Amino acid sequence: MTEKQTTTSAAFFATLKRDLLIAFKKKNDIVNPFMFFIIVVSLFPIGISPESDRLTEIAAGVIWISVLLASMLSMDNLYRSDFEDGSLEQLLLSPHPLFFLVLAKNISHWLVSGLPVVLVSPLLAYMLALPEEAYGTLVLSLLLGTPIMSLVGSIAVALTVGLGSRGLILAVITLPMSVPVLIFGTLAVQSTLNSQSPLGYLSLMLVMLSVSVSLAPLASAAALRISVN
Amino acid sequence: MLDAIQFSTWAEFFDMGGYGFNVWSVYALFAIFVAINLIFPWRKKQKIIRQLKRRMTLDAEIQSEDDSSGD
Amino acid sequence: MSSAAPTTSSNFDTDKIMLTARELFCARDDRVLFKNLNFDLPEGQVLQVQGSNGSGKTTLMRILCGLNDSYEGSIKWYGQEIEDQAASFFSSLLYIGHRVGVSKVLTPVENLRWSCSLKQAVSDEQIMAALKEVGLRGFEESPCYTLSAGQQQRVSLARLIISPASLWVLDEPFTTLDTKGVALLENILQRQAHEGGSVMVTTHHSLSIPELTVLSLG
Amino acid sequence: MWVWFFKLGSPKWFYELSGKWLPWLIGAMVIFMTVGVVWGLVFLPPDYQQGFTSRILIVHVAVAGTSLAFFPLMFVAGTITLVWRMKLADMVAKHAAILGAWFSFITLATGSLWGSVMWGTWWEWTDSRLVSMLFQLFLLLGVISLRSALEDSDAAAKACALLSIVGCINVVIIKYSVEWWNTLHQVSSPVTTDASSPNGPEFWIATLIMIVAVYLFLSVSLILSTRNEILERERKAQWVQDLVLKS
Repeated sequence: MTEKQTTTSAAFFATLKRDLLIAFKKKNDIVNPFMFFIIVVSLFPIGISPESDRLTEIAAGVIWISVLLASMLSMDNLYRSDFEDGSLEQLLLSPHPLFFLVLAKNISHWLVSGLPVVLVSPLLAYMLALPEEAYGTLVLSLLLGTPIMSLVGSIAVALTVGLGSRGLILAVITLPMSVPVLIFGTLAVQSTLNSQSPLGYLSLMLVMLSVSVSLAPLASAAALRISVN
Repeated sequence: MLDAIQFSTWAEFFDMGGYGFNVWSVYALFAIFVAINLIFPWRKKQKIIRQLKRRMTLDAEIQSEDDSSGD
Repeated sequence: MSSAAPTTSSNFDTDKIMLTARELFCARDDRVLFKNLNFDLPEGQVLQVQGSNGSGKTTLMRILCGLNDSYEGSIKWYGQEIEDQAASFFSSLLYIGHRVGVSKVLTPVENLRWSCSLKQAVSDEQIMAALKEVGLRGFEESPCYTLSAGQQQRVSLARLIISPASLWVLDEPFTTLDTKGVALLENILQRQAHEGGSVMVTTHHSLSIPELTVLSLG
Repeated sequence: MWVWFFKLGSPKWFYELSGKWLPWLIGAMVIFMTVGVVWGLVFLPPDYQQGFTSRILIVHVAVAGTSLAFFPLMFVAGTITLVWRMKLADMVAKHAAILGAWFSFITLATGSLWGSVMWGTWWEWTDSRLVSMLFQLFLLLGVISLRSALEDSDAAAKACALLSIVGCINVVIIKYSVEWWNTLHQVSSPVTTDASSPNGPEFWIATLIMIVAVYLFLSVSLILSTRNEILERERKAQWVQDLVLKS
C-alpha cells in the first residue's frame, strides 16, 4: 500500500492540473473578471478626463486598483465550488502537506486570473496614455504583485468559504491588506516616469512575494481547516 | 497653584486662544467616547443578569410542571 | 444525554484494533451531542452508526477523520495518537461525506484521477475498471452535471474500489442509491471486511453483512 | 509555572479576580482622568508655536498611542486561542476588536480636529500616521464583520484569531509602506515634523498622565465587556446561576 502512495509533488501537480481543467471548462470564471478589469479601466477616462496628460498621471494607479478589484472578484471561486461539492474535504484529508496543495490551487488561480490581466496591461496602459518607457516596469510590477494578491486574498477566501451569503465581506477583509502591494506597484511605475530606477521597489515586491509564498499558504491551510470544521 | 491657571475670565477659557471649537470638540468627543464605552458594558451587564434571572424562573416553572405532570 | 455502551468486547489483540475511541464528548452550541462514547473498531469489521436525526452521526464521522476538532476524549489509531502518525493515518483513511467530493464540471474519470491521486498513484485502466464495476460504463467521459445524484454517488463509490485504504468512513452512502446500488455497496463493504479492512458507516438501512456491529447514538 | 496561565484561562477564575481588581482600576482611572483633563484644559500653558491647540494633542497622542496596542493584543489573544484553545482569550479578542475600532476612530477624529488648525485641512493624506490609522480601522472592521458573519462561536473564534494574526502582520507592513510612500510625496506637504511636536516638559508630563489614564480606561472597559461575555457564554454554569441568584 505504501509503495503505491503518491509523492507530494505528484499530488501537487494533480491538483494544479485539475484546477486548470475546471477553469477551462468553466470559462465564465476566467472571462468575467478579465472583462471586468478592462471595463473598469475604460470607465476612468470617461469619468475623469480624456486629456492624455491627466490620464498619464493616474494610469498606473487606475490599472493597479482595477487589477485589485478584478482579482478580488475572481477569488470568490477559489474554494467555494470545492467546498460545496465536498472536494475540499478530500483535499484536507490528503496525507500530503496541505501547504503544497493550497499553493497548487493558488498558482492555478493566478495562472487563469492574474496572468491574463498582466499580459493585457500594456494595451490598457497605451489607452491611458502611459509613456512607453514605463510599460516594462508596469508589467514587471504586476507580475510580482498579482501573485501576492492571490496568495493573501486566498486567506480571506478560505476564512469565508463556509458563509452562505458572504456579500462584500471578502472585499472588506482583503482590500485593506493590499495597500502595501498597491503602494510599491504604483511607486515603481512612478519612479520610471521620473526617470529613476524602479529596481528598489521591484526587489521589495520580490521580497514580499517570497514571504507570501512561504507564509500565506500556511495561513490559508489553517483557515480552510477552520472553515470546514 | 492658582497662578498656573492660564485664564482670567470664563470667556477666555471657552475661547482657548481662538481655537475654542477644536479644543472643546476634542474633549467633548473624548468624554462621549469614554462614557459610552463604560456605560454600555455596565448597562449590558444589568440586562444580561435580568435575562438570566427570567430564564431561570421560567426553567424552574417548567421543571415543577414536568414534575407534577409526571406523577 | 446520549451515551452508548461499548458495543464490541475487547477480546481482540490490541494491535488488531484499528481505531479506539474513549470518553468522546461533543457539544455544539450548548447542546450535548454525545458524551462518554466508547467504541473499538477492529480490523475486518463493519461498524454501523445509528441514531435519530441530529444525534451527531455526521459530527462523529467528521471527528474521526480529523475534519472536526471540537471534541474531548481520545481517539487512537493502532493504540497511538493520530497526530503522531498523521501520514500513515491519512493514507489509510478514505472518507465519503454527504457532499461526495465529485466536481460537477469534470467527468467521472477526471474526478477520480484527482481524488485518488491525492492518496496513491492510479492508472486510467484501474479507473475505467472501477467505473465499469459501479455501473457507469458509457458515462466515463460525460461531465458529472449530466449525471443523476445516484450516479454521482456511484462515482464516489468507485473510489472505494480503487482505494487500498484500510479504514473507510462513509456518511450516508446509501441515500441516493437504487436497489442495485445498495446491493453493490453492501457487496463492496463485505469485500473490504474480508480483506481485513474496516468500515464505519452511517445509514438507516438495515445492512445484511455478517461482520456488522451496531453503535447507537441518542 | 504554567499553572497560573491555565488558571487564567478559566472564565470563572478571571471573573472573580477581575471583580477584585475592578474597583481599584476604576478608582485609578478616575483620578488620572480627572488630573489629566483638568491639567490639559486649565493649567497647561500655550505652546509657543501651536498656542492652545497643544491641548488637543494631549488627548490625541494618548488615544493614538493606545490604539497601537490593539493589534498586538489581538495577535497574542489569537495565538492563545489557536494554540491553547483558551476561551477567555477569544472573549477578550472579540471586545478588543470593537474597542480598537472605537479607539482608531477617535484617533482619526481628534487628529483631524487638530489638523484643521495646524494644517488648515481636516484630512491630510501626507500624514502617514493618520493614513495607517485609517487602514488599521478598516482591518479592525474586517475582523468585526467576520465575527458577525460566522454564527458558530467556535469557528468564529478561530477564524477571527487567524485574521487578527494576519492583520497584525499586515498593519506593521502597511505602517512602514505608508511612511515610505509619504516621504516621496512630502514635497507639497503642510506636515512638518517640528510643527507637530510641541515643546516643554509640562506638555509631556500631561501627556504621560493622559496616556496612563487612557490605558486604565482601556483595561476597565475591556474587563467590563469581557465579564459580560463570560456571563453570556457560561450562562449554563452553576457558578453563574448562583451569582445571578445572589444579585
